[in-house]
Amino acid sequence: MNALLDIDAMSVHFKVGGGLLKRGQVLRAVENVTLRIEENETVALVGESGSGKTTLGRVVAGLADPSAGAVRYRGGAVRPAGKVQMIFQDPFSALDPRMLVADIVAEPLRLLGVDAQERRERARALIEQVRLPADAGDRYPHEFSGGQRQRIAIARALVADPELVVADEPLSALDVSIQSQVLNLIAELRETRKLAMLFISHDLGVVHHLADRVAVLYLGRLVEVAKRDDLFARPSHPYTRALLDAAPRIGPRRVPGAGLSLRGEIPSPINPPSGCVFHTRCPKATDLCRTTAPALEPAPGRPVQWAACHHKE
Amino acid sequence: DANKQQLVIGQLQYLSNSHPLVQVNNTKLFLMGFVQRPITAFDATGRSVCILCATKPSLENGLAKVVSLPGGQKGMLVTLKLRPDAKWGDGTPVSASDVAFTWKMASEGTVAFSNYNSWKRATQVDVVDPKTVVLHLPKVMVGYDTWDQVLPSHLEGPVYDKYKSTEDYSRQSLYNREPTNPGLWNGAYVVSSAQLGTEVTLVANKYWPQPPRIPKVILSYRGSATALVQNLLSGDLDALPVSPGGISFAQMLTLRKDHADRFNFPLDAGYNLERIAFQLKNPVLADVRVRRAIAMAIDREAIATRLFEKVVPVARSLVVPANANYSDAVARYPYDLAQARALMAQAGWKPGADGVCTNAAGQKASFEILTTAGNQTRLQIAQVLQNQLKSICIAATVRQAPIAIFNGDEMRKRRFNGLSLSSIQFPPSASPGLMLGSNAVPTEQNGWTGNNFSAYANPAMDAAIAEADAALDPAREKAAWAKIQRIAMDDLPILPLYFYPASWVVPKDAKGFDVARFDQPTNWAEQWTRQ
Amino acid sequence: MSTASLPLESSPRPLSIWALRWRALRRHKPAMASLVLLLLLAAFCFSAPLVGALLHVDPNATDLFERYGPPTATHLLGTDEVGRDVLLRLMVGGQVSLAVGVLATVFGGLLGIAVGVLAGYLGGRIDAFLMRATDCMISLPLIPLLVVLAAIDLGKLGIPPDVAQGPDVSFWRIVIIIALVDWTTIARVVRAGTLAVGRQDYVLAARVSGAGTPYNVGVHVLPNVATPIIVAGTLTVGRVILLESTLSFLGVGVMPPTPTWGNMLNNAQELASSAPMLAVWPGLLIFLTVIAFNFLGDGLRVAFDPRATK
Amino acid sequence: MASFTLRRIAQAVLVAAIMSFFLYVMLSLLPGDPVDVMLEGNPAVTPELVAQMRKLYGADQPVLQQYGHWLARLATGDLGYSNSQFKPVLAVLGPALAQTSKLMVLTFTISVALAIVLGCVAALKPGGWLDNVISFFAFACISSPAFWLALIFLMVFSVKLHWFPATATALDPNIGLLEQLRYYVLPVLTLTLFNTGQYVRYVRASMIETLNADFIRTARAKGLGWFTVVTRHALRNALVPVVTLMALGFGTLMSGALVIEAMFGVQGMGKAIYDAVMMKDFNVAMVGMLFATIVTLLASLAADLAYGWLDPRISLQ
Amino acid sequence: MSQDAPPPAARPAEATPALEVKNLTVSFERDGRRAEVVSDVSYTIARGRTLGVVGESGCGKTITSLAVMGLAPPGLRVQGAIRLAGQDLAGASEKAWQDARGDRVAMVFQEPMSALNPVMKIGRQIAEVLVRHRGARWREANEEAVELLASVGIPSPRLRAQDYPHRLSGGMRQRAMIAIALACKPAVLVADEPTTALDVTIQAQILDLMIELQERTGTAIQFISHNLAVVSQVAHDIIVMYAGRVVEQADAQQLFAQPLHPYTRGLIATLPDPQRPVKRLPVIPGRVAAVSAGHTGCRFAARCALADERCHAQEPQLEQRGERHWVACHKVENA
Ligand SMILES: Nc1ncnc2c1ncn2[C@@H]1O[C@H](COP(=O)(O)OP(=O)(O)OP(=O)(O)O)[C@@H](O)[C@H]1O
Ligand SMILES: Nc1ncnc2c1ncn2[C@@H]1O[C@H](COP(=O)(O)OP(=O)(O)OP(=O)(O)O)[C@@H](O)[C@H]1O
Ligand SMILES: [Mg+2]
Ligand SMILES: [Mg+2]
Repeated sequence: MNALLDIDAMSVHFKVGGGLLKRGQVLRAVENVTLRIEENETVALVGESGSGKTTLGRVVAGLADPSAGAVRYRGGAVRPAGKVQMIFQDPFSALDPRMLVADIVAEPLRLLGVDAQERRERARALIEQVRLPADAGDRYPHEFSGGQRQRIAIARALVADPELVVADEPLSALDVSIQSQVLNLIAELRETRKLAMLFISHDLGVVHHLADRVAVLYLGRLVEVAKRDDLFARPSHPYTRALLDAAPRIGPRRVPGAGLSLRGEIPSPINPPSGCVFHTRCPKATDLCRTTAPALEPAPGRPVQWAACHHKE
Repeated sequence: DANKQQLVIGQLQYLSNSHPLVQVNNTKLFLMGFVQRPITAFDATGRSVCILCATKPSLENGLAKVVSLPGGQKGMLVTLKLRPDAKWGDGTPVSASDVAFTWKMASEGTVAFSNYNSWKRATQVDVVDPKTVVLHLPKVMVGYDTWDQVLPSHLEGPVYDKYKSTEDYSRQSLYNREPTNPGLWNGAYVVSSAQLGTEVTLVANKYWPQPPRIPKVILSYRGSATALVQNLLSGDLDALPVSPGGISFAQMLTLRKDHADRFNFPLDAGYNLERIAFQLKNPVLADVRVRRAIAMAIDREAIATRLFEKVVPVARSLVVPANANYSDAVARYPYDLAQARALMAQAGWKPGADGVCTNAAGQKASFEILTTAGNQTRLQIAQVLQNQLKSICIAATVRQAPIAIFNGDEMRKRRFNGLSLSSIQFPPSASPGLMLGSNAVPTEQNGWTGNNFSAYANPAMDAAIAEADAALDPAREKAAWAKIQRIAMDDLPILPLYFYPASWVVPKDAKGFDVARFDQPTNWAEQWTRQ
Repeated sequence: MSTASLPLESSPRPLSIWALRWRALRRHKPAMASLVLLLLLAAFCFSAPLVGALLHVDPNATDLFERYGPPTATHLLGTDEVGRDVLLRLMVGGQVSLAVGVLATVFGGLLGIAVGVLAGYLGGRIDAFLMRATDCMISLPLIPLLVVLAAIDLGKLGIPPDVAQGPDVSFWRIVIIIALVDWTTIARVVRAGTLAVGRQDYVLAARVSGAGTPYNVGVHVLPNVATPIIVAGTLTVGRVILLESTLSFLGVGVMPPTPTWGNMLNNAQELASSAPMLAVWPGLLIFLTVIAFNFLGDGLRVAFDPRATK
Repeated sequence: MASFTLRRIAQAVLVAAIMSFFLYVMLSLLPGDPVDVMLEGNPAVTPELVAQMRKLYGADQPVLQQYGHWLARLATGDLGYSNSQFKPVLAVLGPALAQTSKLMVLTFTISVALAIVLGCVAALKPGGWLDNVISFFAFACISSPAFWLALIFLMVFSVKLHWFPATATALDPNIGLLEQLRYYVLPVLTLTLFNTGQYVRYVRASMIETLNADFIRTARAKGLGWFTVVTRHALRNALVPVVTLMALGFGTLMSGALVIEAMFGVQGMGKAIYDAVMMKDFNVAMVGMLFATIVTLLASLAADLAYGWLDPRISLQ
Repeated sequence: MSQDAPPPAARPAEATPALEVKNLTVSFERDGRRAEVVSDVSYTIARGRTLGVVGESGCGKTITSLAVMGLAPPGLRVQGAIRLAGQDLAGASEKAWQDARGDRVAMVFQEPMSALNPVMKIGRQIAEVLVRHRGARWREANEEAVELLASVGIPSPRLRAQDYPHRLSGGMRQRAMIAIALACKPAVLVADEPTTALDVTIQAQILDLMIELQERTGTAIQFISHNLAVVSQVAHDIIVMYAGRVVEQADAQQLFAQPLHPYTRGLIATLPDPQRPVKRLPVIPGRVAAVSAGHTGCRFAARCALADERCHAQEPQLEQRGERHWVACHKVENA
């Protein structure tokens, strides 16, 4: 099968702290990431705050340019207009407060040069499809609740029949009781429309529910990529394992010290640790980890589960 | 009472430096009257009298003689005898060498300074004795008996000899470096402290023969006329001169109405002529009939009576009636709209649909009235003129130009396109040629110098001026002046409006101000008293 | 269970954001009072021709026989130093003052918007350069700068003399120099707004869908920074009216006989003790206008920004 | 910190250099040339004299060349001479600066202190009657033409009540300090009102914002009283955005007090610059305006340093 | 509401609980209409116990905890009793509140960055509490602050004490916040979503820290979160709030084993769980009810699949349904 999207040894670096008369430092937000998304496949991106998830998503959506490496869409460098869309975390800032909902939803069509009549019809169809009231198009975003706004954002993302949607934590700003409504909607639309999706989240429950494959980022590096079930059942990288362990789950009261928990916090991407960037927090770290960066390779005996660790499980 | 021992006088304009001969303006002249006396000055009747001299030179007393010069021309020899008791503030007598020194500076011309009554008129100065000089004049001139200030050769001489360019000299001059050096001053007062722009304190010159009755005078400078009035009312100032250099007439009149109990308001007509200059380049105004029509459309009488509450006489001629050379055998232009309209019609101007006259060539009778920015009185008059000219279908607009543009570009370079309002200091000694002579037209060639801003040129006028300038006989002089005034009022290159009165606001207890002067009143400041 | 379509709770008629703001503004008493006051003042000023016709007075007609006249049936507020009707001149002067305030604000605002949008949206070097330039502008001494600008010889700039000396030059000169000097506030406000809006997800979403800079600036950024622009603009109008009066005081404002409240006040201050009302009226009108603009601006800020505290 | 200061000073010098050119060109666009002004009202001007003076003042050269000369002289520390006062520019502006400084320091200190107090009081209960009164006062202050206020004060306090002198300069320089202060009351009052109005707005807005911040709630959760909360926790935070604005205000006082100086007879910087512009006293105008610019730049530098001190998040490296 | 409703207690056995909140109602008036943000909430927390409070955004969790601190925003009216170790502070003077705050009852906020004064050194922010309540000198207090920093697991505490908050990472800041709160060893600690802003790995660390500290000091903790899973990890007892009301209250185990209120059940069911994958998640339809005035009936009725006329007409009261289980629902029997 032809890959829809190919991320090839891609890095994103930011210059920070520079000024007119001052040299800045380099912040390595994403470092040498290789990842492909097949058609109709949902890849989830997980990792702690600051691990580069959003940055990666922005590059895929075309909002930022990679500093090195390449992102290819169906083998080409140029993304066809409208074929990639994005859904954002905050439903409040995702909609222009001064535009009617119908215009918001139709915006991608307008940018594609679709005429007004068709725009209106397709927008209405989508508004219906995301289960908003029929008259929602004639209203302003401020009249809607967070969950409804997120539906409007989803409608906008889908109106131009995209092939790939980048969703950056689309649920985390919503109330628990609303989350599942929206989550179901996304899952349903993904199936009916044959969408591929890059789904960014820190909620492993949601990721499990939605993803076909999961990619784990740590400090801008891919540390593990695997099929969902493989990853949840048998994480290969110690970081993945720690994430799974730390994810809150309904259960008995914690007993401090039990289970694997990570020491300290994620280091600064400006001065990443030497060797394996995870070694500062890794319970398994050895001298090798401190000096040599591990490559992303299949875990022993698991050809489709790749991890970047000297001590993979 | 300490208050009686001093007088605080408010001043409006900004005093930039204290050199008597550099950048002279009204404020400077006012100060100089106290501290730097001229050789001669004009008294209340407009006659030249001795201030620093012992005897005024005249043909009768033999101190002035007409002589034949080598080229066959007539020249003059004028003997100046300085007062024996005139001394600089450091005790050095004012001497013949001071005259010689000042003359040298003026005639060498390496140092540029303004000097109204230029020593340049003399071609040679002979020092006869420490108090006597003989001045050689290259031609016969009426003003041979009026001479200006001198500088102290014992102090300024060495400085001048060392720095002979204006820039260097002005910087090095003791007047600018050490203005409180008493030796620089020879008036009734000397400068005891000088904070330019804020305050100048004057104290009695120990060596002045007649000690001033008010031992201390303070000149206090303000940036706004309103502030002057408020300061006067609050008691921070004692006295104010009325414009220029002080408050406006309107303010004085108000004060006179409201505070007659606190102040006296001595006043009389002076020699400062306020006039309209016509731009003769403008085809509309080139026609004398239009100028006459304008003269008759302007109610000068009303301006004088209403704006100045009759304090100010309408100027019928170039000089005040008190002037010996005044003549009233001149054309009068009473306020007469019918005749003014008739004149306009004669000149080919017909009212158009919009009320503005047009002529056969399709020109519109419209131009600007230019005044100096910041002069309220002038602005009021300009607005009245604008309004009154409407009735003879002239559309005038008022424009105010900042003083720098007004004097430079607008007047000297004659850029103004219609009427301009300005005043000219016209002391009895001044030649009418300064204003009306064809050689006084500012041009590119003469570096835009001269005060004939209308570019008026009339051979008859030039001849009359030459005659007046050389007429030593008072009768002949008067006749020549009469001719000048007649021609001027016929041709109307300028329209005299009124003479600024010399006026004051002084405290009730102040005496000695109430003399009409043709010269700086401060030349007689030692006679002022407070009782 | 499946996701059900939800009924909306709010009113059937959709209210645009502007309708909501207008509602919020109406609740802000000082701002509303100011708005009404300003409308009244504008009506007052622009009814000059009407009042002139009714009372048969010409605001420019001088009458030396009626100087400092007391209020009469024709001259409701009396006459000034050359016998002109004070009421009518206040009206006409107000037109000019308001026009100076509004026009200078509009021109300065356009300049500021251009600079602010460019800096905020393009960022990087252009931003750094434009903001440096703004800083430079701010560091110049305002009043002396205006004095110099007001005195500049247009002829030296190559402007033909008949244009440079036209009757309205002093008016336009003041408008333009104030606009040239007073654009920095709006530039900063717009830049900040543009930066904030430019980071909003809806702008990003449009970019993902293929929108370019002109589209985003026109469709998203400008409408969304309209609020701070309006607020800053309102405050600027007041400030400009004050500046004009200060320049008039210094003798470099709009030149009489074109009346403005500023130069009327300046004229009248000499007569403050004899005809105090001549100074009181224009001073009061300036004060009222400026304070109303200030209150209105403040009210707009509060009404337009739900976060802003009262 | 030291390197930051140096870098900022270098930046300020650069800006000042650019501004100096800008100012030079503008001043050279003023009408007439200095010679015209000098010869004002002198009917006896001769052509030679005019040519001589024009040459002397370099008025016959192109602007760029004049600017070059001016810069070259400046580089040798020569600020030039005043061509109206015939003193070194420093001797003209020095006393003016002394005058202005007194006004400035008094005004600035009083208005900052007053603004902080009033701003804090108003911010404690936004919308309360005290806030309304203070806000109205602040708006009234910034909405009055300064010379109108000055005029009213003069008429009331000097002319009617005779409480304070109508001028800022005592005739007798040897009066006591207290007496001298009386002379400053009216000008300082006028200036202060205007400034305070501005500053109160800034302080109040910033304070309200700060008092809504989460850490204020933390401070209250510690059991601190309002006074401690405001002075120890809120004030320093609230001042952060205000210092820059105040610094700009300080710069404005340098030259913007012109109107007040004219009304109260203070020969300060503003007045000196104004007079110089009007007299075409090029060097004085140039140096005066440049100096005012530099003061503003320095004030904003000081604000930045204060900023760094007030807010440790801003790193001054 | 009704004064004679059964006072639910987390640990009825103990004589004087560390915190007792009784019939707490917080309301405001706008345009002449009264609206209740928190209605008739009662609970107690005993020494050494943790009460979890869950509920969706806007249900009144924060307002409740602020009321307990005496810090309810101006404009809100607080009624009911708030007893700290028996002393009722509800109507007490501001002075009394100030003396209690930071000393006997302390609070940890959600955003550790904004909750710390950005311009004050960490050490001083801690010491300040000691100076205020223990009358300590600054010097001693600073020393003690260093010890407190060490006790919340901040490495090199002496150096950190001299740092400003921005130099600390999110987790460290929250630890510092906890150090401030615990400086005077308060009897009650109110933690309002203390881990919501943190990563899961850091969240685990902070939860562990809180549990450890509680075991050491015996502080009663009111732990607020919108995340049921997090609450389940720390709380002994849990109350579930909906639109300003307590709808269910139970011992933690009990609640998850046997949720009674349809809302609680919904909440638990909607959480995707890797252990129990489903194709479509169950949902609670509709959206969270806004606090509104003049409300009749059960606030959840509009979203409840079981609601009938009675639910819309009459507001259910908390009733005991198990040993330590209370619920406010007319339909419990049917559930
Ligand atoms: N425009 C930018 N300039 C400089 N640094 C940036 C920029 N955008 C992101 N970063 C930095 O890059 C790193 C990765 O950021 P990113 O937002 O991609 O992380 P994330 O995984 O999405 O985190 P979160 O879960 O908090 O959203 C962070 O350290 C962030 O500070
Ligand atoms: N000052 C106030 N005046 C009026 N209503 C208020 C005020 N503060 C909060 N509210 C309202 O009270 C309700 C409860 O707010 P609260 O902050 O306690 O919710 P929460 O449960 O903490 O929500 P979150 O999970 O979002 O923090 C909300 O509907 C809110 O709008
Ligand atoms: Mg992110
Ligand atoms: Mg909350």
